[in-house]
Amino acid sequence: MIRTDALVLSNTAVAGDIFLLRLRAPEIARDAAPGQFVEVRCGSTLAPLLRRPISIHRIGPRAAGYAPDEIALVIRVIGEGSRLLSRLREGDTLDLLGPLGRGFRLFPGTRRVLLVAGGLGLAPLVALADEAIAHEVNVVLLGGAETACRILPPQYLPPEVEYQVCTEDGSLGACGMVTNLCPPYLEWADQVFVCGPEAMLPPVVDQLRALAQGGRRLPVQVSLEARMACGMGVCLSCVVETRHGLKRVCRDGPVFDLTEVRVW
Amino acid sequence: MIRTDALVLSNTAVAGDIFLLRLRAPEIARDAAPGQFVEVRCGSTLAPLLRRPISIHRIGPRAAGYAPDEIALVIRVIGEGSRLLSRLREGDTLDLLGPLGRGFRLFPGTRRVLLVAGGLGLAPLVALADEAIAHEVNVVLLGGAETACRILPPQYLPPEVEYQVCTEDGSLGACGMVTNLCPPYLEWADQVFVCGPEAMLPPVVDQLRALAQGGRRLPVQVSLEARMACGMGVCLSCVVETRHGLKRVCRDGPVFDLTEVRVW
Amino acid sequence: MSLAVDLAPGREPGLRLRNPVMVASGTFGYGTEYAGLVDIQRLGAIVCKGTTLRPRRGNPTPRTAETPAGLLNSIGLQNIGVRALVREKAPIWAKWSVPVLVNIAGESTEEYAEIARILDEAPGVAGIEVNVSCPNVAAGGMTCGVDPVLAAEVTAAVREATTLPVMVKLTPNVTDIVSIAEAVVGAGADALSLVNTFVGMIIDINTKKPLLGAVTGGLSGPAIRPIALRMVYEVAQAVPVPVVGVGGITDTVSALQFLMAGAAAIQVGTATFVDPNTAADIIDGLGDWLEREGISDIREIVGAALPKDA
Amino acid sequence: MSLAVDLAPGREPGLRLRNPVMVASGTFGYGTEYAGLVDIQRLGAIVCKGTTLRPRRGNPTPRTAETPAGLLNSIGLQNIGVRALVREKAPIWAKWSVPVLVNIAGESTEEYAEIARILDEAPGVAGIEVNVSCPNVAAGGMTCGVDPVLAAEVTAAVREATTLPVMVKLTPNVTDIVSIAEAVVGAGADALSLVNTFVGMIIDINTKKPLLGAVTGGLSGPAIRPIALRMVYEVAQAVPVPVVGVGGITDTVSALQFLMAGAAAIQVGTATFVDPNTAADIIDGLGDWLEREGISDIREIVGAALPKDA
Ligand SMILES: Cc1cc2nc3c(=O)[nH]c(=O)nc-3n(C[C@H](O)[C@H](O)[C@H](O)COP(=O)(O)OP(=O)(O)OC[C@H]3O[C@@H](n4cnc5c(N)ncnc54)[C@H](O)[C@@H]3O)c2cc1C
Ligand SMILES: Cc1cc2nc3c(=O)[nH]c(=O)nc-3n(C[C@H](O)[C@H](O)[C@H](O)COP(=O)(O)OP(=O)(O)OC[C@H]3O[C@@H](n4cnc5c(N)ncnc54)[C@H](O)[C@@H]3O)c2cc1C
Ligand SMILES: Cc1cc2nc3c(=O)[nH]c(=O)nc-3n(C[C@H](O)[C@H](O)[C@H](O)COP(=O)(O)O)c2cc1C
Ligand SMILES: Cc1cc2nc3c(=O)[nH]c(=O)nc-3n(C[C@H](O)[C@H](O)[C@H](O)COP(=O)(O)O)c2cc1C
Ligand code: FES
Ligand code: FES
Repeated sequence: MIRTDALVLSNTAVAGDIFLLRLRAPEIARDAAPGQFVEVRCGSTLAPLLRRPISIHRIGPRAAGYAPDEIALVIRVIGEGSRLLSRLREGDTLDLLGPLGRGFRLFPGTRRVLLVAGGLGLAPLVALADEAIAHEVNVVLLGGAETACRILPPQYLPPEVEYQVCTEDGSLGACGMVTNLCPPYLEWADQVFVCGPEAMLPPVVDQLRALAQGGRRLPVQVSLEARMACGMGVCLSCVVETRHGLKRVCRDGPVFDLTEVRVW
Repeated sequence: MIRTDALVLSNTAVAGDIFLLRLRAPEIARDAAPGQFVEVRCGSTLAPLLRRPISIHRIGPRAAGYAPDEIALVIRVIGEGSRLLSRLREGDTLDLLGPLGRGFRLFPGTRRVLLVAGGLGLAPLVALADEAIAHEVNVVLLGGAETACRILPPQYLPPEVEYQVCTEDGSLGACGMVTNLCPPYLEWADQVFVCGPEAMLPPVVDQLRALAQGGRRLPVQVSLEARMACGMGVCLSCVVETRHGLKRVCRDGPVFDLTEVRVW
Repeated sequence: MSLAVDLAPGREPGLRLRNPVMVASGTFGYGTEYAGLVDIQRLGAIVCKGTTLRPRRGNPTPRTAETPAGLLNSIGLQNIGVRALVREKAPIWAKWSVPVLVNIAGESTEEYAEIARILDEAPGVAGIEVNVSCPNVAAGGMTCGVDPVLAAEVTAAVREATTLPVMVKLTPNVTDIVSIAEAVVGAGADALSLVNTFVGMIIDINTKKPLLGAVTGGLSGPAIRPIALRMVYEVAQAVPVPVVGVGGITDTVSALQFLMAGAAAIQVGTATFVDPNTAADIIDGLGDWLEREGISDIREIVGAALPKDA
Repeated sequence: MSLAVDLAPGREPGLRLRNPVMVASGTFGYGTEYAGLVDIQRLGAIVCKGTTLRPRRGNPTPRTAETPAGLLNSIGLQNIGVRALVREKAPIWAKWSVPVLVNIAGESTEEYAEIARILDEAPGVAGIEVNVSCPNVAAGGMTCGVDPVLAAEVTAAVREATTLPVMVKLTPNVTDIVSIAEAVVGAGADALSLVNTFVGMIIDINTKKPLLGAVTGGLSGPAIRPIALRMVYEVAQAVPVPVVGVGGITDTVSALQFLMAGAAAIQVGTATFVDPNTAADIIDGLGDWLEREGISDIREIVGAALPKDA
């Protein structure tokens, strides 16, 4: 893990208020694993003060035309920090700290993965899809958001991914929560990865409980969000209750086995 | 006086850490007079917080290839605010409040003006030179700075101006303080305008005193600097002692008759 | 939809504002300076510059310095004195529809009372804001705002000297702002405003000296917002009179935070220097927000974030 | 050129730092977390996380929120307890060349003394920083740091219980920090550090509730710098022991301001989160600055901005 000034290679508005940043960051590209994140300095001044945690979205996937020293981030404009990031231009530099945290663990025997994304939870799952595809694992990615302009268009995903989308307002794909799309794929998958708002977990847990009653216990990993200050495991801002006591999302996570953080 | 979002037309590094910003700001170009300033918002975040007072350097001088709705500013990088301004790019907008303050008063009968600039005190004097030239007044501009890279190159001045420079380290022009260059021109000029650090005033006052003993009382106007918060005459941050009590540099100035602020 | 509030409901005829957005003392002059740029008649109220019995020259320069997201000032109450104010400024205000409060500072309890008496007869003055908290004046100012007994004494004397609505402005430079608030309300304040500035300083490392001519100054601006908000939250739970929130308010979101913390109204100070239209923008923003939320009266959200049992 | 300072000159063997740049409690964990990123052995000293007698779970989440140029935290002293610290952390520190101070917080005077006694026997502990000022713990914490008598009592008890250098960390949430400082020094503190965080809050206007799980939190970061600097300036003039300046230090310029205000050393807190190398950069920056100024010993500039007659 290092601090580095990454070079902005491009910044593309990909949908509504969502931006795709391609960066040259050789050390981070070399060391990063899907599910890890970087802490990004959003400007050079003292406000906004703190770095923002941002998931690593792509780790130099050759198939998508990336160089091996590149990474990508996707940013949704929420407040001041993300607004500044959305205005970066080619040739700017971006102060990164990373890669941070523990990423997703794709098991050696896995052949079929289900990725379930709520909103920008999609960001780190695409890096995982890249890795899965490189290992010839089949990938289904379910993506949900409030409305169409918050959905990442399919051309930004590896073509091998089966991409199903839904929106809460029905403006794109099925109407409703992304977790509604899960049931058939839960039967199919060897491993499940979930990333998105907390509210996604209860329905997923319910579905898994039903499956478990049928004797099927699927390994599910979930990436959590939390308010962070240091991102380094120091400040104890980002703790979450787990089966083994309080854990730090930034260092012990953000990816946890679902069994660690929820019971069913 | 208005608040407006000016369009950055160009930003040129003209010397060392000095930048020339050309802006489209129609209302300000229409209303401004030489010696007035604008209050500039240096970024969109809460740090740096306050606007920075910046002199209006050019007011759409046609002869210099400006459109009538353009103004120019020159910025020297000192701290955070000026650093942000120096990074503006074509197409950016800049939040301005102005024109503010009372500018230079060129008397109708004046035929020969002497402009004495210390450092970036040169900025507003060039707007005055433009006006003087438009009125067929002869202009001598004496410019001094610590060192060569802080001197505005002559191509950024109207060609009609007789431009003499000096540096404290002798790296360009004569070696020494700009006020050393004054004496011959004090004999020649009808009106004198001074802008620069406080330290310039005592030698100027001494020279004027000598002249006055010879019976010659030259009208001298001086533009003062002061720490400002509001720039609008409200906060009473920028007061200066004058013959008529405390005056606000931002509203009652920045240009004062030298007799108002100094005795000789 | 109603944005109106009354800051002196216990006193006839009250201190009715058409909206809860005021501009803070020392940051809006006498109201006339910004008139060309801002539609001042739209404001909830204007609080004029701190005013003393006799004219004051104020402190040596430099008087201001910027800090991270903050402003230090040590103006030191330069002002024309209350008699010139009554003569030259109040007649202008008398023609305005926006209420103007006069912020007053004395060097003794008697001085506070005398200023209040002089203002009592002035048309154009809608109320008095008693600055018991100015950190810049050695005599009076600081000492009285940090002591519940002295603060109450000054409040009682002003209360006695005038029939105008009396709002007392508290200093945040204290261990327990609630005890001061309670004392001042006990002594007859119709409303409280808080906070004034925090005593701070900055050193110029080149000269190796304090940068401000007066050594220390008062810190204002967004930097102090979280502390000011906490104090409003505490005081609003403790006193039965309207509380006016001041400190680092820059936009509708921060204004709403103070209202939800229990402020009946807010004041915009330093932010006006950054954008003269801040107060007007907040008035618009509050209206829009109420509409989006389907709330018909701004008073419904005052104190919304306070503990429910309070 | 010498950057060395001694924070306990009155006590053998002192508390010698090779440079005056420390990292603040709660912002550098147990020193091990940043080891991969920062050359921690270069630091003047490390102050570890606030430590209590028994392990603590801390406060509910959310525990932090950003404010303009500031950070609110309400971690609530989550920590492993002093016994685990002595068992698991101190042995690591014993191998380090950088001194480590343990920041302690008790719920009663006896608890403070007991923690100090336990630390007294631990190799690897260079000194104790007594947190009489944590605003997050209802019992102990706040109440004792704002009262000179209680603060002195705690100091005396800790002083009694250990032979280690004792530094007392003051809260800024008081009317008169000098009186607390004097009381604590009178009770035997070898040094003072100031300031801890300012009590503040933030309200989430969407939920209409305080954003932090604990309602209020402590404000740190550049926002508080001018207030912290003023307090250091006041205290350094009043007490004969070394003062350590803390609060919003982000770079060499701000570090120099605290040294010139009379701080013998400084601590970097929140800025480490923004740039983990801040403290190391300041060490380099101070060296460069001394060289440029032709000053051979950092102690020459300590207090340079204080009034000359003080
Ligand atoms: C592990 C992790 C990965 C993330 N990955 C991405 C990503 O790939 N793309 C992306 O756009 N965003 C991502 N986020 C969220 C991102 O950090 C915040 O949305 C972003 O910081 C918003 O900041 P802002 O300054 O625009 O908003 P503001 O509301 O101004 O932020 C104010 C403060 O709140 C914090 N904050 C705001 N929203 C969140 C949130 N949802 N979770 C945690 N803290 C928050 C900010 O970090 C900041 O400290 C991630 C968050 C975490 C914890
Ligand atoms: C009437 C007037 C006209 C000016 N014209 C120009 C100009 O044309 N070009 C230009 O580059 N600069 C000009 N300045 C100075 C300019 O405002 C400051 O140099 C600039 O604000 C430095 O800001 P900073 O953020 O880079 O530095 P910082 O040191 O970070 O500034 C911190 C604070 O100090 C104030 N400050 C710093 N230096 C000065 C100064 N010399 N005078 C007053 N306040 C200061 C800033 O305004 C700010 O509030 C002018 C100043 C005044 C008063
Ligand atoms: C330049 C300046 C002058 C001030 N003068 C006064 C004053 O005369 N009387 C007073 O009570 N408060 C005065 N204040 C304090 C403000 O009214 C307000 O309480 C404080 O600035 C906090 O609000 P803010 O953060 O919105 O600026 C002054 C503040 C500034 C910045
Ligand atoms: C996340 C966090 C945790 C802290 N924990 C402690 C603590 O346990 N004990 C303590 O005395 N101070 C604690 N502090 C206060 C800091 O040590 C320091 O006094 C304060 O943050 C001001 O310095 P800064 O502005 O450089 O951060 C903590 C600060 C932060 C931001
Ligand atoms: S963000 Fe600091 S410990 Fe996780
Ligand atoms: S800067 Fe406010 S009165 Fe001049």
